[in-house]
Amino acid sequence: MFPGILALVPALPFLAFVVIGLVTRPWRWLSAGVAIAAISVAFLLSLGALSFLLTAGAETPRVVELTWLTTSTLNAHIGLRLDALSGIMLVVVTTVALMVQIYSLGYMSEEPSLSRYYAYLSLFCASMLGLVLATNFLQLYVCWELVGVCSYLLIGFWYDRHAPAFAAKKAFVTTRFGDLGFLIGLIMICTAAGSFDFVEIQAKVAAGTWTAGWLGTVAVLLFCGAAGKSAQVPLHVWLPDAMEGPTPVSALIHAATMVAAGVYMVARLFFLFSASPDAMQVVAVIGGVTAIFAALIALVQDDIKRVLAYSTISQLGYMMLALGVGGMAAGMFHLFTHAFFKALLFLGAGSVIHATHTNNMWEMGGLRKKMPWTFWTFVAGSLALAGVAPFAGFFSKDAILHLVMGKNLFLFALAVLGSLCTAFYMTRVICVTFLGEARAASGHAHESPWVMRVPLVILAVLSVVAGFWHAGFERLVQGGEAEAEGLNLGFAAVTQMVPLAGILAGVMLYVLKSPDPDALAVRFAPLYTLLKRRFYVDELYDWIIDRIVLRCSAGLAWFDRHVVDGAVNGVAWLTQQTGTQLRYVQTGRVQHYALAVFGGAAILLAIAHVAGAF
Amino acid sequence: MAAVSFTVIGLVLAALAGFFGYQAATATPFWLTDVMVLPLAGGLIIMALQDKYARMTKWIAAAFSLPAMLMCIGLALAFRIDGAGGYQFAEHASWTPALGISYSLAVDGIGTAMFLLTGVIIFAGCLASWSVEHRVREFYALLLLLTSGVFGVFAARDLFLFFLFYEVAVLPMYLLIGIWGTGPKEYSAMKLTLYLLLGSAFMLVGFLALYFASGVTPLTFDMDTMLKTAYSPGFQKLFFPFLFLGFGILAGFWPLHTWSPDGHASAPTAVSMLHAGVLMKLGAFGIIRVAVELLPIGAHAWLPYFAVFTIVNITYGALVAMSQTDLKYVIAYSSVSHMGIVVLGICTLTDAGLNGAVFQMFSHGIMTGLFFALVGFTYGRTHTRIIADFGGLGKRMPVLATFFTIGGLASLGLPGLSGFVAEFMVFLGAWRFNPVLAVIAAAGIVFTAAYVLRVLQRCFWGPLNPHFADITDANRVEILCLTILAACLILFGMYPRPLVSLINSGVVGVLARVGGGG
Amino acid sequence: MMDVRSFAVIATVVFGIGVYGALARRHAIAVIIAIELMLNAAVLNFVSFSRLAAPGSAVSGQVFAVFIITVAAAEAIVALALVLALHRALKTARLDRFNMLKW
Amino acid sequence: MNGFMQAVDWSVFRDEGILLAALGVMLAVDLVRPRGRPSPSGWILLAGSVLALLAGVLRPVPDASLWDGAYVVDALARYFKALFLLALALATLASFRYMQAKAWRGEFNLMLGVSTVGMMLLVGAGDLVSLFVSLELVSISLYVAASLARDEVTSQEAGLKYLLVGAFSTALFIFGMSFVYAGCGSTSLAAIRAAIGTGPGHPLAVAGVVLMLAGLGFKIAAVPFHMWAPDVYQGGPTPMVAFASVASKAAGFAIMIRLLVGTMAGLSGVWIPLLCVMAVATMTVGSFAAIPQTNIRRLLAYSSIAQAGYVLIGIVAGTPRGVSAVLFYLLVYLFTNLAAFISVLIVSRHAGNDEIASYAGLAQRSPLLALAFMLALLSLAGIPPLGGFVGKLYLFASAMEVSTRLLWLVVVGATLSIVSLFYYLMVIRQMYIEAPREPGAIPVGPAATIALLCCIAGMVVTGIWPNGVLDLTIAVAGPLVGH
Repeated sequence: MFPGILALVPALPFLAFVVIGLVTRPWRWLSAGVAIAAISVAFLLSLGALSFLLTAGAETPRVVELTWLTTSTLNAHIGLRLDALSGIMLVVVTTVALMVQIYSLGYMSEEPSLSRYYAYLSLFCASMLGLVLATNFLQLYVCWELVGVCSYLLIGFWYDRHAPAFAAKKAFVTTRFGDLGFLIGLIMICTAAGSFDFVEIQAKVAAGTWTAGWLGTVAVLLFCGAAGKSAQVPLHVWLPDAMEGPTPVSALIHAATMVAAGVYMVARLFFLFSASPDAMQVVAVIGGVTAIFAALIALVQDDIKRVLAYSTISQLGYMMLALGVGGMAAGMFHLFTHAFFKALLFLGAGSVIHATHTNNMWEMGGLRKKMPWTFWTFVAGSLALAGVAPFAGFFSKDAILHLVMGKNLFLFALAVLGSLCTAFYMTRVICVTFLGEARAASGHAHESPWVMRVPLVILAVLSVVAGFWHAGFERLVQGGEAEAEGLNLGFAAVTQMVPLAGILAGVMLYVLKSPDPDALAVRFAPLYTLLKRRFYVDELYDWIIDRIVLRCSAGLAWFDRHVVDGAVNGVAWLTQQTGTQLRYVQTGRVQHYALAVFGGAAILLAIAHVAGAF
Repeated sequence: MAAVSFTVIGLVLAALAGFFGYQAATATPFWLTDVMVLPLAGGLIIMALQDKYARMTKWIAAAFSLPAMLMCIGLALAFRIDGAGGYQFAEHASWTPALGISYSLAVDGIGTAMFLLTGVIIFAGCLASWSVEHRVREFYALLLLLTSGVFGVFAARDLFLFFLFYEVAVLPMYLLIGIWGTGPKEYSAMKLTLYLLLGSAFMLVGFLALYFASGVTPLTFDMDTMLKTAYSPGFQKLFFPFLFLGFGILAGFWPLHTWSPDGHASAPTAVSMLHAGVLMKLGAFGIIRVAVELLPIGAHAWLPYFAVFTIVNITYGALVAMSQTDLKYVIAYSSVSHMGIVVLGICTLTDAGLNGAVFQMFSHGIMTGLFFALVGFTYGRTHTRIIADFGGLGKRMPVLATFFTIGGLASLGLPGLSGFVAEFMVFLGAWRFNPVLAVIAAAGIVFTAAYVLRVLQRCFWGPLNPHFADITDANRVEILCLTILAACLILFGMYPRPLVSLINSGVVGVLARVGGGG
Repeated sequence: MMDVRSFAVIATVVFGIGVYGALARRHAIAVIIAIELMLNAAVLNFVSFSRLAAPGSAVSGQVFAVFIITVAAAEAIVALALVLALHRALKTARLDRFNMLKW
Repeated sequence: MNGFMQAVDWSVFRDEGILLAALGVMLAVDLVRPRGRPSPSGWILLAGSVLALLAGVLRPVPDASLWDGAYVVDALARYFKALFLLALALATLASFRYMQAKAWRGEFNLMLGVSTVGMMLLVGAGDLVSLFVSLELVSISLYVAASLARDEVTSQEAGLKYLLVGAFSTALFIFGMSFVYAGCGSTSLAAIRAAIGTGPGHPLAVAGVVLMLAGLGFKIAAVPFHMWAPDVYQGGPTPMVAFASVASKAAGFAIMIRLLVGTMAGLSGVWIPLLCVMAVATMTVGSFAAIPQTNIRRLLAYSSIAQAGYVLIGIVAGTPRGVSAVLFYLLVYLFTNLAAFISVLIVSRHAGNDEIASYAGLAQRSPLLALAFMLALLSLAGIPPLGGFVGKLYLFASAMEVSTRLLWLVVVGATLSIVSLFYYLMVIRQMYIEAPREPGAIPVGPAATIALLCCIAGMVVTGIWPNGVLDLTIAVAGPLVGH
């Protein structure tokens, strides 16, 4: 039965997309129903697949394929590959997608284009699930781009406003820039291997067909794509702006699933990355830098979704870091837990935004009383994110820190610092948003409807308990023979101090106001501005685009019109001028004509004479 | 006059009926001639129509182009891919033996794909011209005449015939742009015509050289005979540029491309569609069919150098498109960029590259047809093509915006739409050929993404420009036109296998002749 | 042989004078006369070269000369008629005035 | 020379005789015609030319040679005679309405007829003497025809210019002939060919040939002997221009073939390079100088200059294929240029001037006229599927066949044909793109319609189904060359 039946998992949402687009578009609730029904079935199938894996074992991937295109030398397939990684991802994606789609019933209830919304969401799910199930590089890339375009469409869902329109474009172009590396890497390896297939290429890598240096180049190029998709420094700039999309979309795409595709890709191609220590080093460093870099920026953001966005970047950095130091299972486990609690946090934030109609935390405050469900689930998510035991994040992050400490102390330091920041900024969010006195926008806030609360609760529960599957997860991913690394209690006790310190600092600053955060901002003004302006990366890119790309473009446009086309018009002008001048040779005086005849004859004679004819 | 026109119409119809009847009676279908004759017959009937029946013109045009499209689809389905493919549906008749000219038609996989493209574009083009009101009869008659020429080029197996159809396909453009165009139409029409015919003049010189150097007696323009001829290396190296550049002009080869932005921008909708969608492909088709296939040594000697120019095409076209202010210019430059991918694919002389090039010919034809149709429809409502004047049109024209998005995404090579398949194969081929070029070419697609999305954002997204508060969305005819085109993009993007197999059956033949790398 | 060559030289000189006159004189009649001079140079040549010709062909040069004279007369008549007609219309016979058709 | 008094088989002059008889009838009828009655001279001329044409085509005069070869009838002569008669018939047919109101139509038709007779004799000339005399018969009658429009001074100016330049060139021509006579010792073409043989030839003869090129260049309006052409085309009566532009040019090429290819092939080392130079100069000047023209007749004059340059390519090739290409092209050119001039004839008469701007919106005012003119222009530009394309292709092919050294000539020709396309398109633009300046249809008239349809048919048939004409020209050209 497996994995053939899994074709339904991506196919059902895709069908939902088609049906909504062509049939149910005018009836928005029907469209929502179609989408949710499709993803529910996909969810159940995914659960089935996972349990199948748990019982039947996941050592060898199960693959079915179909020819997609074929020429004399090319042979590309689309197919389904069921193994531990894809099985887990299926569950993560379908779970979060289902939660988000249910949640959206409430959150988007006043949206007239609900059909379009659910159509896009369904298309996204289809592409994401296709990505997860990919059997080969080409399919991976195809779905990779498709999720990108869904992200583009959903960020720009409210396309009649400037900011989402701009953010959507930025997201697409930035990730596309990374994808360029992906594409080149993919062409390199597939041309060399003569195949797109993971299994075949893995065999060739294992057989030592290529040198580590060459593989490293390929891996780094492929990682460019992953870095773009997973918003790693320096391609992270699009993710905060992507928050212009509807919040459930942020939860699904920009927190739990699509942005994790980069991590998934590195994990999927771990056979390739791990063959090149240099590439692994690159992944680890980029991951570590991203983790601390984004966490620092998150410290000072005012927009609740942007805090979460930077937090997502930072957590994705942790995942990359884990992969980079060889902890594939740890990275994937963090992906797994992060998906739940980050989706939860976004949905919680959405609930808040839904109630207050603002994104700015400083206009909220005191929402704890008015929105208790939201508050408590949000706190659960925050604790999970901060890595406080025994929430899910604790297990996954602890595993990462443990691994990194064994490999690279500098990166470990970064990771610990990042962890501290994480706890601090989440505390800050909770204090400013939910505690204290109510500010402007909190006035008539009220708890969200049950369709929104139920997903919050479910995700909160998952955020609490998901960590306990730690050992089972590792066994599944590493394969049966690999020994699962147990929890090192001593180490955990020490690292547990870090988030607690962060929370404490947050409470001191934002509840007790000692020291006063505003005063600190003034005191460390340069640093504060640097963080506030997000290290000026966006400005740098704007400058590059404005000054270099657009000027180049304008210059070339000028060149094309005036030099290339100018040459063409010049030839035309010259032709006309020649004609005009030539015309005046014809003076109208008959003796000039006779002179021409005589002259012509004389020239002919001269030529013949010079040529020696007589 | 009424009697005359009815007589002419009757004669054309009778001839047509007789022709088809003859085929039915003798069970010898002339598929290619049939497809080619249909638009021509439609054009003749339209020309013979009296003024007072002018409103029937569109229906007649549709009535003749729809069967042409369906026959093209039938042709593609009936084409036997199994085995080496080769040339099929061959027709041969002696024509002017004194000059070695024969009426010789046949298509291989590449030609069939181009027939399919032409069939789709002409029908969509007829629908897209539904709003033409000025001198309707002449418009459709010329359009259909041109289409017959295009079909002829894609099927010709005789260089004389090839050239004849080529000119028939190019020349009506002058009037089509000059009469029904916009902006500096006379200038653009003149530039386009002279530039393209200059190309054809060089082609002609090359054709004559091929003719005499083949060394067979009696001399012949027959391409199959020339295929069997081994031209001397010196000869091939001398004449390959003539043919390549002659065709290259039509294919928008940098720096000989500047007719294209002006021409496409000035042309009426259907003409832009046909021109960018199909006629530019004639150039690329000619490069494959004549230049590369007949002069393989010349191709190997010259193409590495020409490949560098195609890289300029791709990146430069995209960059220039980025700072255009007129929507049609953006699309015209994007055509320049995309045709660069086609020619690059050909230059690689690899299996993947050539397949990609032909696939891109098809894909870009459909895509650019879609684009020009959209621009035409939008222009018909807004009466401006300046990007800065638009804004938020998606609010009032969601259907057009959706199709524009599909076209745009296909243009930037989004997987799932046909553009990706083509570009991907070309890049694969280019990598085998020269990795540096492949990387630069691939970088071009980032720019493409940038300008396509910029246009989408500026025109259809953002707050609605109040100036356009009460414009209407696409009507049924327009939706039909757009749907046909978009369906092709999606269909062959999602499942390219049938088309790729079709094309590959032709590419195998080309590579067997050229001896390119695998 | 010597005399033939000198006749040829004389003919060429006459021809040259005719060319000069045809190109340099402004009056139409003078130009017509100059052209007659050129034709006569050819006549002179034909007559003198007939001595060089093959025995059977000697007469053809002389016949040619007669024909040239005849044709030249016809040409001159037409030319004079045209000059007259133009003179009536434009009140001049200067060739450089006859330039309504140009460019 | 003893043949002069021999019994002469006058039947070899049958076709010329028919035309001459028609001219005689015309004169007689005009003499006895009561005042005020319209002159039937056009009809008579038409009848004469058509009769002669039919006789020549249906019952060709067999090969013959009179007076020691001073007059011959061979395939080449028959081909050109038919061509001249066809041109005369079409030009006469088309100009009925144009001529209706002209007082001088009797003399005019006579002159055209006489000139045609001259051309018919010219292509049969096998001796320098007969060649010269018939050539002058052609020329002088055309001088007169050019100046006959007594109501227009420009016509007389054109006639005088034509005459003076023509006489000047003739002087060079016969001066050259005298040297050839000196060098070869005979005026008979056969004897001259024998004298030249294959060797380098007598220096006097060589110089004579070069001078003769000037005379020939004048006849075909090759640069730099072309300068009379624009003025005469603009000033002369349109029917004369129409006729002369095709027939007189064809006559020039006929004697070129006869003299250069047929007689002086041994000196081809001398005249081929010179003709190459002339061909390039002619194509170039013709193509470029036409661009700024605003007068349609002047434009067509330059266009026909350029066309002469293309035809020269075939002569330069000097092969059977080259000659047959010339013959083919001249026939195509006949249909093409006549179609153009017939359109000009009708439009000019209606508009009262020859400005290109008067053609604005012609497509709406007279679709047939516009179509014929457009096809003619496209055929001139060498666009398939019209005869002009096949002709040009054939000319280029003949040059490339000779050697790749002529490749450059073909490239120049092909490129310049794009330049000429530019101004042809400018005219097409007026007719098809511009809106009409004044309303109302332009009537064509039945006779001119027939002539136009003949021309269109000629262009299209030679473009699509050139087999018959090609075979004919190959058969005609074959025996001329190579022995």
